[in-house]
Amino acid sequence: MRIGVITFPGSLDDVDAARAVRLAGAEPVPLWHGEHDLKDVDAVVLPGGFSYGDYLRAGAIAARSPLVQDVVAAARTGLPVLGICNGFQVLCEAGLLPGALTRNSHLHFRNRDQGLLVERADTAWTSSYAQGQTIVVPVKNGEGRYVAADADLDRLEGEGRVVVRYVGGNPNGSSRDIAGVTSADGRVVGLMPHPEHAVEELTGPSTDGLGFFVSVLQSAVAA
Amino acid sequence: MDTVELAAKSPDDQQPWAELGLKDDEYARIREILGRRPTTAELAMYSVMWSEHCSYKSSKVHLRRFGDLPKSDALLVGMGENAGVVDVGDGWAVTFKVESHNHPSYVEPYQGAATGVGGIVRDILTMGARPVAVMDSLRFGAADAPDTARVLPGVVAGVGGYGNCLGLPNIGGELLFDDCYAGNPLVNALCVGVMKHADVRLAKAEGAGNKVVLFGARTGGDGIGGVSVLASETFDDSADGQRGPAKRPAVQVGDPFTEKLLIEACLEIFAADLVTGIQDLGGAGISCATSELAAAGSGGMAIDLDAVPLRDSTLTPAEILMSESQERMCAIVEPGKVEEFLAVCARWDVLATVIGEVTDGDRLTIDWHGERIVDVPPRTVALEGPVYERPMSRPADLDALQADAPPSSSADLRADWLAVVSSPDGADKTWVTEQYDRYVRGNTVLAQPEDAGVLRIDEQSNRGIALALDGNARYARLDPYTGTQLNLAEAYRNVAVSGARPLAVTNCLNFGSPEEPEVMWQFAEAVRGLADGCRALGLPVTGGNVSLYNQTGETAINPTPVVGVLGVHADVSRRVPSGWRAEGETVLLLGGTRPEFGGSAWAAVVHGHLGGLPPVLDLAAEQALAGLMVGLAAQGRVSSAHDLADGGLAQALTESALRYGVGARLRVEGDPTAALFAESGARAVVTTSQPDTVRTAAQAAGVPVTELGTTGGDALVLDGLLDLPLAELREAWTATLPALFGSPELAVGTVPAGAVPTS
Amino acid sequence: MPVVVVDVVLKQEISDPQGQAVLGALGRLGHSGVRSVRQGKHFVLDVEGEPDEAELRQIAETLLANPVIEDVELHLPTD
Amino acid sequence: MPVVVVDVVLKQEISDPQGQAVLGALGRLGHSGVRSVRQGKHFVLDVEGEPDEAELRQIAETLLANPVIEDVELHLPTD
Ligand SMILES: Nc1ncnc2c1ncn2[C@@H]1O[C@H](COP(=O)(O)OP(=O)(O)O)[C@@H](O)[C@H]1O
Ligand SMILES: [Mg+2]
Repeated sequence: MRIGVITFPGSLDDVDAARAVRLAGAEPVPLWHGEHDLKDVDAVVLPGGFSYGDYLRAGAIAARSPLVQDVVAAARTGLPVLGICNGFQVLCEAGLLPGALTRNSHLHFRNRDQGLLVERADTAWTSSYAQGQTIVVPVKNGEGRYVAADADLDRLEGEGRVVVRYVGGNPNGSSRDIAGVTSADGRVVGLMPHPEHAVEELTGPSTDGLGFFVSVLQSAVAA
Repeated sequence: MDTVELAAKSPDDQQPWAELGLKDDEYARIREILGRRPTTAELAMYSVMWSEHCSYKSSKVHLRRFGDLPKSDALLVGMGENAGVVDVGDGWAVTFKVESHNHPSYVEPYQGAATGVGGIVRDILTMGARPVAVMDSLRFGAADAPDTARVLPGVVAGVGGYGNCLGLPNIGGELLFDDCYAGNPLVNALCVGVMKHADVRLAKAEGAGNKVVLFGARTGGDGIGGVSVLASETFDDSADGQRGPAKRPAVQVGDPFTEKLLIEACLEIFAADLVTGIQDLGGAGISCATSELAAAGSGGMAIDLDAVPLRDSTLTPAEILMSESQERMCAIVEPGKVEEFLAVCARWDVLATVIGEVTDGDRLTIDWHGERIVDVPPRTVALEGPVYERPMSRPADLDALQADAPPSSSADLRADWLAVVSSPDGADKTWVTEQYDRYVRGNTVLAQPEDAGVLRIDEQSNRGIALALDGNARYARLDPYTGTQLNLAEAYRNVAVSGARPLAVTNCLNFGSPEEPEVMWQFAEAVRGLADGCRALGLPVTGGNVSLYNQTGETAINPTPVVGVLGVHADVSRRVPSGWRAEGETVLLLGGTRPEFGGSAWAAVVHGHLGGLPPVLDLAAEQALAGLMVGLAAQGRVSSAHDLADGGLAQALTESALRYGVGARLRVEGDPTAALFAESGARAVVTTSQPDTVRTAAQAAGVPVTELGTTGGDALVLDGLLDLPLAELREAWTATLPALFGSPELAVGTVPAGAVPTS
Repeated sequence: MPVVVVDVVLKQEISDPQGQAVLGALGRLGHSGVRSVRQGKHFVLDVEGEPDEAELRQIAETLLANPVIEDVELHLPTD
Repeated sequence: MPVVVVDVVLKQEISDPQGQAVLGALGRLGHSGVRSVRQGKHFVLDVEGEPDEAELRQIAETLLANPVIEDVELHLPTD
């Protein structure tokens, strides 16, 4: 299975995402933001970082790049897409996921090992987890506070579209402790925490993050 | 416009050399070199390049001691380049260096710190390496002083904002407070880079006809005069009694996004072998890059200044030459490779422009609007600046200070323990370090709050490196010679307890005004100490940085020699962390304790006392301990190790226990105050499930071993002395910095317009 | 060259921690007369020729602001 | 309640990477009529009673901006 990892100018965790894909047993395929070429990949990861310096708004400029237009189109026909941190911000800016990510309530960048509750274990990216499972992965962001109008939040909750929620403390003031959400069809997932930084005993706080990358492999095999 | 032609014709024109910081004899020497008066542009170049910051005119005679150290097999490139390069095995090379950005960080904390990180990263990149991590060593005035609340949040946000956005994990550093830094905070940043041996690049212009390419950001008006004004001169009191920058507020603004693109473009350029020489633009901008490149090569260089892309079209040629706009580099490229070079830059959206070429003469010439405005021998600008043997004298107060021995007995061990670990210096630094990304690139094996930062550099073999930065200024104040060696010893020990073999040294020497003989003496003693210490430990000094004029009025900061040690791990999976994870392990103290309190954290925190002598230095004992630790780590004999330093055993036990919330039941022998708070060197606490093996190895290595007790429980219990529930200890240790700096109100204004500390 | 200013502020219903921090800092410094603060972004655009209001409004509303959470004010040059 | 607006922008001679990035994005999206963009901060303050210009100016220049690199524009309510 081939999983694309997009590099934007300013992407940082693309090397990490590629490593996680490899460790999960898939082939990482580098994708370049400026080309209309998805290279026939079976899934796409938008990695963390500061695309275009995050100037203007986090993810805003990257969301308007040529390749993201293709990702949006492909996602509408079922391509699994995972946005991590800056990737999540890009997906929200591109309108693939609801809501927005804004300045953390404490106004600081914060990097810590974070507990997450998996509330949806049936998306393309979380099927290898058990619903209700708690995992630990790093979180690191300055604009990670998930916000939307109350009515929209109610609707998201009602539709069960919160995929992961912060437990043991909310690192950025996110509404309702939301850490990640999914599209209605469960194929597009975005989250602020970094599962790609929790894939090896040696370098991460756990190996709990590997499940995201394993999940998409399984869902592709099943499909 | 002032041209070479005009200068020859009007020898008697008045020139503002004094305003530019030149002394009369320096100006006379420039006239002598040129055989005429300098043009305005030449005067600008000489003045910045001969400033203290660029020429090391006060420190050079002393720094030679580092060059005189015995050759080290590990050293691939020594001092004098942008950064030294060390062989770490398997064909891998590592380059690392620490540099200061002190004064700018006082004026504009966020941008000062941010551009400090940006500058040292470019130095590392210049060597041909991929930058892989940063560290930061910070000093501020009293933690509860209002100005510290102004400066610290901005500095931390700036270090984080720039490093995070570049995708460099921050793997360690220091944060210390002292009144002496009230008007002179210290911001020292370290960067480390990795490459293969064959990839090393040098800052050298060779090959007549090769092109000089300027690439990166456009040149603007920022930081003009920054070198001679901001970095080298002290701040005067202005008329209204308000302290502030005396001259033009020349502050640079960093753009980490552009730097990230510059890094990726450079690495592609190196990989395709498109440059013959490369130099970053830092202090003194184009003046520095062109003259240094030309001076290091065998020929000359001709520059067309009109070709330089500008952000501000009103800049004069002298200003263009002096501008310190960030995120720029200069490369020497063979004509046949220029096209490919420019194509790589275009792919990364990096502006690149040919601004001149290497010539076979021996002059550096610069033209502007078709006229020659600079025609100089480049070595005289870059290498043959003035050198001073400044007068030195041992500080008059030193005898009294050393005679003023600190108290040596604690009235309340438990209260003192809590006071030391909750003091701003001893307290948990998470509030700062969690503003730094420590995970990016996925190779961080250990980061804060560990003794050393440890990185994997080869994912196949698990080869890696360890780095530590230490700069205890209290010791250096009491005795700069020994104090600097103690700092070296501490950084060396920090690297070794992680299991790494120490390999090389960098340093950043932060001192007051070299024009004060007592400061000059402190400086000379520090350099002598570091050189002697390195000789004894068999380590080369690979490079460093000097920051002088850190003083407010008459009062200099305590001498602050920050020492960085690099070590190598054959297999990072064998690294030893500092925290206790398992119950039922034996806690051993390695090394001997003496009742040494001079310059100790305990004396400072509990008694507000600074006096006496620093701990005795025993480099042989340090070597024995390091050898032992490296061996124990390689064989997997210890599950944790933590070096003892500021705050002594009390501080180390607190940190090891709180890391994962595992307590211990312990007993100490002898005088309890010394046992808990003395700061004798060459010591570490280890935990092990194989105490007999460790004891035997220690005896063989000649390292004293004391059994302290066993891990377990939710308290630190010292039999017969005190009982500290971990919850209480954690509260004391973690509350301090958030209480001082955690309020969002203090974040207001810390991040200027145009900067994004985000994602 | 005509100068167009665009101000972007968070919608009322979205909490604004930056504004609150400023308010808190003001209170601490004794400026009790300020009752509320909102912090937003301020863009100054130099445009060539006659500003095209429709185009600028589109730029402001779709690029400079995120309509999910932000409101926009467009100030065209008045001459 | 009177509304006071404070705009903080980087001084002309200071580089503005944010503004540059926005300008680049506008160019890629085909809005070539915009020649330069500067991005700053925008504060909206609700004050009680008659705004005290001197006090507000001091707030703007010491708390909201660093005069070393930023300029401040204070807009008092005009009625
Ligand atoms: N304290 C020091 N110890 C060893 N080398 C030093 C020290 N200070 C400066 N150097 C060396 O002097 C040279 C010039 O330093 P510097 O001008 O700061 O370099 P750059 O401009 O590239 O940052 C470098 O090779 C640097 O490593
Ligand atoms: Mg350099």
